[in-house]
Amino acid sequence: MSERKPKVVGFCCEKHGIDSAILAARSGRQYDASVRIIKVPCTGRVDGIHILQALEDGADSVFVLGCLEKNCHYDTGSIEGRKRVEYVKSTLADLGIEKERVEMFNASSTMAWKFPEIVSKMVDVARRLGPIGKAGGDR
Amino acid sequence: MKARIQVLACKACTEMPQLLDMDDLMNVASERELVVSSMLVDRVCDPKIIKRVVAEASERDVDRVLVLACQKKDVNPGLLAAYKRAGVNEFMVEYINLRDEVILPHISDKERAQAKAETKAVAGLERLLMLQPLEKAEEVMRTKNVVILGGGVAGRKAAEVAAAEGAHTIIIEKSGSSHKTPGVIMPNSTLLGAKGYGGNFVLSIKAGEKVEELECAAVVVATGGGWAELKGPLAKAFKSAVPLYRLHEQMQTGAVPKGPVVIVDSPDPAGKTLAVQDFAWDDTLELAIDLKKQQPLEEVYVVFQEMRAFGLSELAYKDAAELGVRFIRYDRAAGPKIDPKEPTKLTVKDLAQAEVLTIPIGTLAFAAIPANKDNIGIATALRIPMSPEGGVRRGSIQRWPVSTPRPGVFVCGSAMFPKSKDMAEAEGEAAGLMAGKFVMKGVIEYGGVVAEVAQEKCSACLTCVRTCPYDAPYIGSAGKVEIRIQACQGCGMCAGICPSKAIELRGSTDDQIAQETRTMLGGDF
Amino acid sequence: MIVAKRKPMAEIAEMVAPYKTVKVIGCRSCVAICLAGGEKEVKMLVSALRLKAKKEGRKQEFEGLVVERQCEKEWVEEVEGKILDSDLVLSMACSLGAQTIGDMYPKKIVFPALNTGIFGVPEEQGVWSEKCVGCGNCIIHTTGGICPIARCAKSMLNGPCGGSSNGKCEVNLEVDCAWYAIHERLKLQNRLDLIEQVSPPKDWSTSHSGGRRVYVRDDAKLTQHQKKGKEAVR
Amino acid sequence: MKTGSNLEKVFESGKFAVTAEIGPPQSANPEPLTHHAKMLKGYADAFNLTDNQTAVVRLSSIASAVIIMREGIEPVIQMTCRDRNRIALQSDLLGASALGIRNVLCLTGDHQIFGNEKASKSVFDFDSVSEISVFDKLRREGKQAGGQEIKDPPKVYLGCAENPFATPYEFRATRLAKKVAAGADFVQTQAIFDMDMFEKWMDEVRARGLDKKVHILAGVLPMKTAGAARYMKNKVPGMIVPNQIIDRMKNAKDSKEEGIKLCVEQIETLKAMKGVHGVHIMAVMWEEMVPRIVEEAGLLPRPSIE
Repeated sequence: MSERKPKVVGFCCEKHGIDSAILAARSGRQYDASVRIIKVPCTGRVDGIHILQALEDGADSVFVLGCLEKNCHYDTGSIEGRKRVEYVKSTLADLGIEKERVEMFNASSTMAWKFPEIVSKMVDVARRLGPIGKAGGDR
Repeated sequence: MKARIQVLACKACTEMPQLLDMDDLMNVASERELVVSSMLVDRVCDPKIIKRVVAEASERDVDRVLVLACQKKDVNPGLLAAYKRAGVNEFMVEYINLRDEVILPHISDKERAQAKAETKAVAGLERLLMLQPLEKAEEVMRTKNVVILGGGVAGRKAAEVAAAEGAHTIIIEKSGSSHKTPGVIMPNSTLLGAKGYGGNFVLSIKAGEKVEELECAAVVVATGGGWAELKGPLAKAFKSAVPLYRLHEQMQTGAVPKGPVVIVDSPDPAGKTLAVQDFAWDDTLELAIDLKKQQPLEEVYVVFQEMRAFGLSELAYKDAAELGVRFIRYDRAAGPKIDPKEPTKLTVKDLAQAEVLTIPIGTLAFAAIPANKDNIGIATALRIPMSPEGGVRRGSIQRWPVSTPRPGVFVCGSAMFPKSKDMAEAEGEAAGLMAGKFVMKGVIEYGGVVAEVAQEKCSACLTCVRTCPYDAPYIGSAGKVEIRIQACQGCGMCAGICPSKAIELRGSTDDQIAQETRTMLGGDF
Repeated sequence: MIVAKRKPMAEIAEMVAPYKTVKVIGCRSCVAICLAGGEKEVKMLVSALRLKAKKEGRKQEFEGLVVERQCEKEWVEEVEGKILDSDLVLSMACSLGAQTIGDMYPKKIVFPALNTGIFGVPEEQGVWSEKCVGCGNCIIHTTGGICPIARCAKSMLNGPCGGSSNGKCEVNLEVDCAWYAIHERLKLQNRLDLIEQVSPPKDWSTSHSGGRRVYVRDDAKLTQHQKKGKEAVR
Repeated sequence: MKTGSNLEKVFESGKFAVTAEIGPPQSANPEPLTHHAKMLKGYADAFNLTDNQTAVVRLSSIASAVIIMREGIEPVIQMTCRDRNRIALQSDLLGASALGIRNVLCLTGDHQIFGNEKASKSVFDFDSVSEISVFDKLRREGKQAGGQEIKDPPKVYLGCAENPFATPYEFRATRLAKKVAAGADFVQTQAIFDMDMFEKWMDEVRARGLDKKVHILAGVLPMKTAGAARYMKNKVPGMIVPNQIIDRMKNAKDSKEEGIKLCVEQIETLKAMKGVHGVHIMAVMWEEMVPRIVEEAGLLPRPSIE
């Protein structure tokens, strides 16, 4: 299993979320290629369905990245986003699926360090837990 | 008609051809069905190249385009404009940011980067096939009126600047007094309510005994504020504590503060007796820098739960830190304390070091700004959100600090207090300028990426109406939700929350998101 | 409206585990509005159950459907083919919807995915409170518009019990004492005389205590003649 | 021996048991109870005191039991779930046991719509099956429904009722099995008129081995008139009265005599039926006929077991 590449999906808002990723890249920070950025206008657009379907389609972990809650481009979008994530987490926990596979993060466009940190955390989770439905990660 | 796609890749940035096998990438893309043109160009921003690619697009009757380059806002807008002229809908041009999302972050991982880039291109092509051409529309603003609530320093400045932009300004002033400013001043008047949206508001205003309707295109909230009485335990223990602005004033007159200066965010860290609207972030930094410059050997402590220094303020923060201003972050649960028996020392648990610090106090100032009681009425009338602390909530930094989350409504003054006159004027100027520019556009541009309701699915549950920060959804005459597209900002919160899945956000539908996710997950990298 | 709540996911997952072809059917009526069983929840549940099946290596097929009002035959008939093609129907409507499907297709197994709870009022987004228990004989014109049957834990008829403290109910200090509220409301309306008399025991025969209830509106019912005509058309 | 009640002893001895019913009065006067107790003493092994039968308010079953116990006869109290929630049911069971009552018949109860307090709110916190299981756990483990443990649990012999003539017929033996599984020691059946059908039910009961696990008292009901027979056939849900019985009553010269005769014949049949351990005589408003029926059915003297 050590050959297996983890699969991480990151729903990033087109405002601060994606900007923080771009700033990270432009400041020369590297992160694991496993992450699949899916741009959404705002994390308030994210529906629990998107997260669950991503897991269904083979994601080992999924994160949602939005603006800082007090400085959201769409005022309350990242607060909404967090609520959706929390609902999915509780649903997963209830099903006996590790809820740490799904996380919400917030960043501002100036936080270059944050995106690689998030990716590394979620890649870690993906490696540790492996795919849903097959035993073991790549330990 | 079947889709006809042009794939356009740019190799301008040096890393791209170094890391990626561009020919392979182009092959992957051009082999896809419906791709009728694929071009790998040296620099997609070059006007000559733009001319060439768009000419080819025209010739091949292309109706949608995949641009493999960097982010849309970095690409020469001339490209999109040229496509538009060539009859390609602007929402049918999809930009894939290979540079920032694949190349730069994966420089050392050539193989995976290639696979990722290819998958992204495929996902982009699939997405293109799911896109619908969208149109933007314009609504003419009925007036050039900018209504300014409050005729204080900030409000007057806003009026002056907005007028200079060409707007008609009307100051609504609750007191009877009036100052000399351009435009109209309505004394003894207050705002009761507002209908419409940014560009075409109809305000209801109580002027004296009469209630009048007033059309306007933009509103500037410039109500005043004031310092709260200092009554928290810290202020009680340290009798000569002052609000920050007082310290500021003292320094303007050349006074030198006594001993080490401690600036605390709130006079009552427990937050029980005072509704705090905001903190004087920038002034604290400014003042701390001044103090340090004046007396480099005297300590200056900034004891805040958090220090917000956005944008250029970050430089001020850096300057302050370099000058030796000590920033101490604390947790609300373990706020600073002063023992009344020994009121020359402040103890606080530093959140970063987790140790309790004892700080000698010479001068104590508080940087909290209490909530203005007028805010509630104004926020309710304009349907703009408030902060939990009772302030008028500002738009995000990206949306500019003098904006509110509601387009066409700007803010200075109230939330600006206790800035110095200069700062109040500066904010008034900014708000006035933004309002003036907004009004002088003369039209409200709307449409494009907005929410769309499938009414047959709508349960009229009001969830979107309650959730939307822009008041865009409303229950229409059919008893189902409709979207005021002039107000819609395209965030998609309604689409994300609708329990009946009756709302979709154009360009970001569930199907599009799901398909893109699936394709990206299908890639082997 | 009828307010329901999704059953715990673990319970649902256990219920559906033995079935191969599962149709999850939601409703666009009350349960959509109370965020329990509309299209969004149906899709979430389908996706979650697929994940669970995947995790446990079970081959199961889930499909989500939504009907306008699951308690009405005509709407349910729109998905008849899907129902007949299932091993299990997992209803995401209130129990009325689940029972309608069950009554229409008695051979089909229909399980509830929701717990149907209350006749509730949305107090704010995400909060519903019970204000009626459907006793079949409304008396709120005598109690200031507040129903003591539903809103008092003891369904009292003669004022608050001794457990009312600071206007809250002894059963749950978060909940307002209905009779305190009634008293305040009637005082405001200058109608306190309404609750001065001893109120006689309530006739519960109009409630579920009188047995299962069927409400009939005679002038709305189709006659045999009309029904025959309709059948012929279908 | 669970309680050492007379009824239990008779069953355990393998003798054919006899129980009869005494309806408590619709008043606070104990006299009718003592009157019936004196009259019926020695003619049955235990006497059922109904619990507000058909939801008509009557002197309470437990109080009635105590009154007849003073006359030296053994009661079977009835406890329906209609009027008491689990708090009251468990409390009354403790009380009954403390008063020396040993036989308890667990019933869901007739709906109040049939009685003289139609406006009342129904309780039905339990049904009879849950009632039996809770009572059984309480007596065996000293554990309440809610889990609370109690000292000195009640000593009771638990009975239940079953109607072989209600739909769905094929479920009726299953239902008895459930009650047995819940902890019932004895069962009394609904009044039997259709002997063939009862026999069919008994076949199933025997096939499941239930007759070995629970003592079955077959219910009999002496009728006074053909009208009563017709009424029971048409108006009482879950009663099956074959037409030939109605005809026999109708054609009889003296319908009361015919009713007694019929009842005695039925008892004779039941005595011979495998798995039937006794009869329960429901002489509603006709208690004075019980001694005669018991005697003519050859069930005297009643055994006295130490």
